[in-house]
Amino acid sequence: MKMNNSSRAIAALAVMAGVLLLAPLVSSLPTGIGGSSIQTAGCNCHNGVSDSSVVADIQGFPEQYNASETYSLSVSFTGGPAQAGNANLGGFNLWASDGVFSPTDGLTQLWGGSVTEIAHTEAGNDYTSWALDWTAPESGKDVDFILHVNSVNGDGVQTGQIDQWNRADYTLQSSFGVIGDVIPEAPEPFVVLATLILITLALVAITILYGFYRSDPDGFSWETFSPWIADWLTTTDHKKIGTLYFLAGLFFLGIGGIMALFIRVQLATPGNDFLTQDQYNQFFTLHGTTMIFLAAMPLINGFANWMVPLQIGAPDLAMPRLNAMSFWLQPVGALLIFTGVFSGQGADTGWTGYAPYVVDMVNGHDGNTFWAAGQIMLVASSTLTGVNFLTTIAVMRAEGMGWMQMPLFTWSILVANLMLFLSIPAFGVGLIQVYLDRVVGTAFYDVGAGGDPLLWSHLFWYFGHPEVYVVIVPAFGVISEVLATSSRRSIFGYRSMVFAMAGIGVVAFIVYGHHMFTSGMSPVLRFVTMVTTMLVAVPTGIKIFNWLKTMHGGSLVYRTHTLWALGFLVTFTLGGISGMFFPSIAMDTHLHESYFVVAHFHYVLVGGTVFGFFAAIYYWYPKMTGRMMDERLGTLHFLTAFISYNGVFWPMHRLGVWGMARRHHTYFISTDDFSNLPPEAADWNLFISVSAFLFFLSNFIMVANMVISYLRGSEAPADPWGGWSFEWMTASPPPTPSFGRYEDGVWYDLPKLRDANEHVTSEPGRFARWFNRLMVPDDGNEEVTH
Amino acid sequence: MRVRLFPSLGDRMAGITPLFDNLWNEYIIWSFLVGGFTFIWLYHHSLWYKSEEGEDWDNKDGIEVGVFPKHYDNFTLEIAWTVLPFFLIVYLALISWGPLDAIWSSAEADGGYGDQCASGELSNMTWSESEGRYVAECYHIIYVEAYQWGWNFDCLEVTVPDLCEVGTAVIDGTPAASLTLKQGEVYLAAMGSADVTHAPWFVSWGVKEDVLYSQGSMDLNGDGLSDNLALTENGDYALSGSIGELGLMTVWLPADNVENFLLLCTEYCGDNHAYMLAQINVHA
Amino acid sequence: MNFYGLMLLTAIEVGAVGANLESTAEALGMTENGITLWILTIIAIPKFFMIAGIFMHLYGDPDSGILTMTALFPAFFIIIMILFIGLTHPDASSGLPAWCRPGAWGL
Amino acid sequence: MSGDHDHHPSPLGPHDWSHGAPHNSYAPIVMSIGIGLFLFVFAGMFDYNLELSEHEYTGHGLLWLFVAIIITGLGLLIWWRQDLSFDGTYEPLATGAPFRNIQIRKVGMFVFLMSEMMVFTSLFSTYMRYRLGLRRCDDVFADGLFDPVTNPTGWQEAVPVTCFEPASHLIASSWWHLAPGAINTFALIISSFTIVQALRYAKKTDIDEELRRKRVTMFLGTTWVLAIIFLTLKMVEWFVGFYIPDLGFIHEHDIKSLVAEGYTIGNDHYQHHSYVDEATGAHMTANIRVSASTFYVTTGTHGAHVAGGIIGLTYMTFKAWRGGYTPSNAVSIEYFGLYWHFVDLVWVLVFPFFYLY
Repeated sequence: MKMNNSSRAIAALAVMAGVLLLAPLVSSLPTGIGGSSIQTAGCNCHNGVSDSSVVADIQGFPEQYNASETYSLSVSFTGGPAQAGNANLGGFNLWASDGVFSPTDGLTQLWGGSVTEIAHTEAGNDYTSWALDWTAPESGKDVDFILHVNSVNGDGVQTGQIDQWNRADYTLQSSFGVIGDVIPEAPEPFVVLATLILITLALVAITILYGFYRSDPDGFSWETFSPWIADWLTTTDHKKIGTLYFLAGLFFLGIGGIMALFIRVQLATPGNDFLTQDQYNQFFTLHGTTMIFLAAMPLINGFANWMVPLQIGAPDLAMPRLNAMSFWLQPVGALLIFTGVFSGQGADTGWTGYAPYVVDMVNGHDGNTFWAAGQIMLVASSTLTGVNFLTTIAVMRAEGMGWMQMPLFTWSILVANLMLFLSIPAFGVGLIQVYLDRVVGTAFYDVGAGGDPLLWSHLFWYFGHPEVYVVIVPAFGVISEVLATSSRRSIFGYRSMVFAMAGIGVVAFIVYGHHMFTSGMSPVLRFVTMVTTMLVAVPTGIKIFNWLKTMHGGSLVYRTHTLWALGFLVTFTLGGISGMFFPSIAMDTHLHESYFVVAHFHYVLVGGTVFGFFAAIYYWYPKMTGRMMDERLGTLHFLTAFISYNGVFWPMHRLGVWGMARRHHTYFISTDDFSNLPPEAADWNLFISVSAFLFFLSNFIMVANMVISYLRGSEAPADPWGGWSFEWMTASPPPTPSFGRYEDGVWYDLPKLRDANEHVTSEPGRFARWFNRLMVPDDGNEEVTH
Repeated sequence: MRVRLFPSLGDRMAGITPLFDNLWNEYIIWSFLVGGFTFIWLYHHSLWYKSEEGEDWDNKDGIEVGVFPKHYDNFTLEIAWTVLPFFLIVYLALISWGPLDAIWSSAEADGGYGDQCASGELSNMTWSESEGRYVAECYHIIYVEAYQWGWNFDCLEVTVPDLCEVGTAVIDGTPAASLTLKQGEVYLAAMGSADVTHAPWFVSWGVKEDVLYSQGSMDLNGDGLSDNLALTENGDYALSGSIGELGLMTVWLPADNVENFLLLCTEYCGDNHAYMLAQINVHA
Repeated sequence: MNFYGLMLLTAIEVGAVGANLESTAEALGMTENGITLWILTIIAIPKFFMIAGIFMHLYGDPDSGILTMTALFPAFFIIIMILFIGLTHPDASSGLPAWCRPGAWGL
Repeated sequence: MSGDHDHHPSPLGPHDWSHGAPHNSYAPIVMSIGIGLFLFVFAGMFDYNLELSEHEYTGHGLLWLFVAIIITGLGLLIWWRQDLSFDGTYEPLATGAPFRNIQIRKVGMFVFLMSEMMVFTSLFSTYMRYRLGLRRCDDVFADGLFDPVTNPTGWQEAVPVTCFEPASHLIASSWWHLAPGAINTFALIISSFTIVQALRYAKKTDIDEELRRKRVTMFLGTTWVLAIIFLTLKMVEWFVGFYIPDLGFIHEHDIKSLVAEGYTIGNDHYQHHSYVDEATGAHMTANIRVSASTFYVTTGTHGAHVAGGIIGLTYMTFKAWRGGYTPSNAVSIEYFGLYWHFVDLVWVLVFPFFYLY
């Protein structure tokens, strides 16, 4: 039996390792995944296999190349069926990993829309040698050359001596010192990123192992480890899945942060070339995708998984196995999204993936396909999560808990999942269209065939706007819980809080067009979305004022989560105010796609969502682990992170108004010839970059706090903060199942909610009577025969 | 008149076109008012109602585990901060609505800039205090085409070089297109894209608009030109149909100041996106 | 019963497409395509209700009422999507009706 | 798994349903890996040919595709094996309003169908946008042959027009072309009927077990067969075509498939048989890539739902054959039925608007 367990665990790990191994496999092609057919299969138009009788040669290579110097190369071949008198003699294709080719005469031409690939022209078909120029790159990297030549018999058909081809590879080293300085090999950002990810993974693995060791120091052996790890891989317990989500979310939050740092290093000074444009484009794409889909969503799901069943007094979610399914789709989807990156062909479309660039097979990267594929899996995951949570909240509330007695965090998860669930199919369909366009050649976004790029924008934002509310609304719920508990009052205006949240949820579907004010969308739609977008400020304002009023007359205790909640109020209010500038179309034409937008959405997504979840971590950590967190470290984390955070994002407002555009590899400071950004912009950018590093590092205080507290924190009581909802009723950490016993098909001892309010019983109104008639009466349990 | 509330900031905010200056100022004022109100409230409450861990406190709402606490609400207050912000929103929506006519006027509908200028005619753009926007007698149509990664301009039927001239400039060491316009003239840019979606940002005028790749931007008739343009008898180019028929995007360019700025692309379009530049000159 | 009804309605649908309705269309002042579309739409509605109501038990069971409400929940979002995505014409720059121009209201 | 826990059945083996909600399972992680691998390998099976601007099938990694399918299938098998022992013991009812006293899984199924509605709404929105946004090829053809003087807006020989060409123009042009689609409509309606019958027999308490087992298996099996017929006819209609010999009362017909007629996602010079100018014999050609994409992807998504149903039916038929359905767990058939009726419901909309109109 025990042997069985370990073999299963090994098998599961082996399968995962196999999948992991596939990723580097694709990067072994010189151009990454897929590649152009010539690079991988040779001159497939001539013959299936290469032939050694054809000898390719390049003359004119230096011993070592000097940066930016131009060299005249001569490509030639001998052998094969080519001989004088043939109609054609042959051709070639030369690819370099870097530098710029330029044709010198009409016999050669750049190939494949790239300056690093050159081939013969039709006129060049009549030669066996060709001359061309190659300009060396600025960096000191080794440059690889791949030369394909073919020797043809000139009859256009494969008769007589068939056409033959061959390949030759060259590597050219850079010379240092010729232009004065010794340039060290430039750090390859992907290598750095890969190293950092591997280090992070190793740290996570060590932490897991150490956690396992701590759980039973004496029994540390493979026989006990394999069932332990297998249990985590196969669990359907909402608390364990919540923890998995939570770890995945924090992991990707770190990865996304690392990518943000790369971006900031690049932008620290104008005209910087730390990243190439190609790399920069991939980094901001992956940064957005990672943060929204792989960091924010799993963190939300982590807390939702942990807390929703506890708060409504349910033993588990309605469909635990589906819950496990929606978790495991995420890491595999993440793997697909990241697949392209390490081959240098990662997705480079921005997280919005606008058509038609996303289906551009020439300039767009191959990684876009995998970006779409990975996202499809995340869509599937979100759909399953939605089914699960909506059902759970609708049907498994404890006795006495009506809709209007649910804790606000549960309400926020309900609203968020409803929005996500109804909007994400549009995104899924859009992604499937993109995936099929890129893979099998459908023409949804092929403008030449009549495709409409705006369709993607519509499908994306029909999902995308509800999605940004999906990530902020759970933070509303957290703040409501934290502020009320810390003020030791019940939340002010519970009902208006719920209606405001529901209102935001419904309006989210109408306002999405404000992302497309300058996209050539129908003016009627622009007008409608402008007005409704402004209206979103009303329910959001209600929430802010209710939170403020909650403190009134209370006795506010400053704990770390209180600090984060107050910090949230500051940053979210600022983000909300700057958000009011965009629905005004007249101003949006200037501010759209500028750093003002970047500042705005980081204020609401970091200052809102992330701060909300930091508050949640400090608030619920004792419940989840049974250990109290260190308050001094927590306060230090808040102070450093809050200050450096504002240092990162506040100056961006002004940069945006000045005219600094989003998603740009660099920015231009005014010169005598033209005006763009004022010189101070460079200083501010440097300031932002420095602050970004501080912000990134400050969050490790929290990670350290979590680890230290887990190991030596004091034991947490069941209700450390004085909250009222059910999660504070069970022990810390809660047992499995969290509430009740299941015996012979019946649940016993499920909690019941009491209500401190006196309810005035009145005759139900017309609507309530109608609605009550719709419901199944208690005695109507017997199914009517059909 | 360009009114700037915060001169020290305002001079730097050259980005906001004068049409929207007042709007920007109004929004800034309300931001300060709303933000100030909220923050004063926040700081007051968070300090005034402070208490310490372990101190005695008054359990006003009957908070107890497993019991839904007493409602703490005040209907009048809640309605007040629903309705008052709503009025503010309505007001802001109304003032934001006004300038829309200046952006949305198309060549087909008179939008305060008159009709298309005859050859050599001048716009005579002036600031209308009553309407809070520029008005002109007529406008010139010019053509802007985006491609990966650069810009093409064409003056179309504006043949007077003083009014519109296309040239090249060197920006940051690389050659790029340049467009020279005349101060006091209004231009309607008809814009197309040759490949993917781009968006020119005329930073100093505070306008941008996506240009979409469309059927018209292709060269289906094989004359080496995008089909948006057709060669006229005197050797110039003209639009091959009406702007609406061709599905071109349009944007108004009221050249109000003598200046010289960069045209950036603000819809991500691929590798060289950040260096997709052109230079716009406005001369007196 | 329901089953035979569905079969019959489908047969009518197929028939309506095959039948020559040129003369009827002319009499009604419509195109043949238009009349076919009307017939198909009108028949699709009872078919829809027959499947949803009877096969899916959204009619007549104790839980039918509330489950029908559940199934109708996305109606609003479906309408929004059809209106905003399906029916907005992509050509945009000149399509603003007079009523939503500020000028029409003296602004 | 470890015997020291009573409530801890194996993550691979059958569940112990009398102890509440499902326990550990390998199915989710295995299926996720399979699906991810599938999407990965599938993308690599096509190459983009820069010269021709065309996607070509290369078949690279076909083996890996099978591996991916097998891994996904293994996950499904684990899931089914755990479900096979389900006898209705653990079928919790909802507690809170408004779903009080309704089975949780039934509510879950309806919630899932909400998402499905949005999927098909998205596809229909795409279709409407293109259908209403592009000119119909009929109308373009009606403009007449190009003439620089008399008809400058007309179409020209050898210059493909970009327009919307609904598949129905081809399909509804003759009874024989329509036949597969029409038969499919009836097949789906009949299968909706048979699944209702399967549920009816599974619920009957007054018949003996053997009879119930036979009837339920028979009706589920019939549904399975009808679903297979549906997909087969779809393949015939798309790729194969069919031939009717001269039978005397029926004349000879050689009905080509849609693909053979040139109605493909890659065809930018499609020529419908009616697009011929009578006077000159000139042909109008059309770029129908968008039209074909919307048609194939929308009906294909519906087909994928049918295929998903077949996978489910396969398992259910097997379970029924083993006598797994009793009145206490017959509701499982009902929930599957809900999905199946929904697929039928979508077809009620897809059929008129994609095949007929």
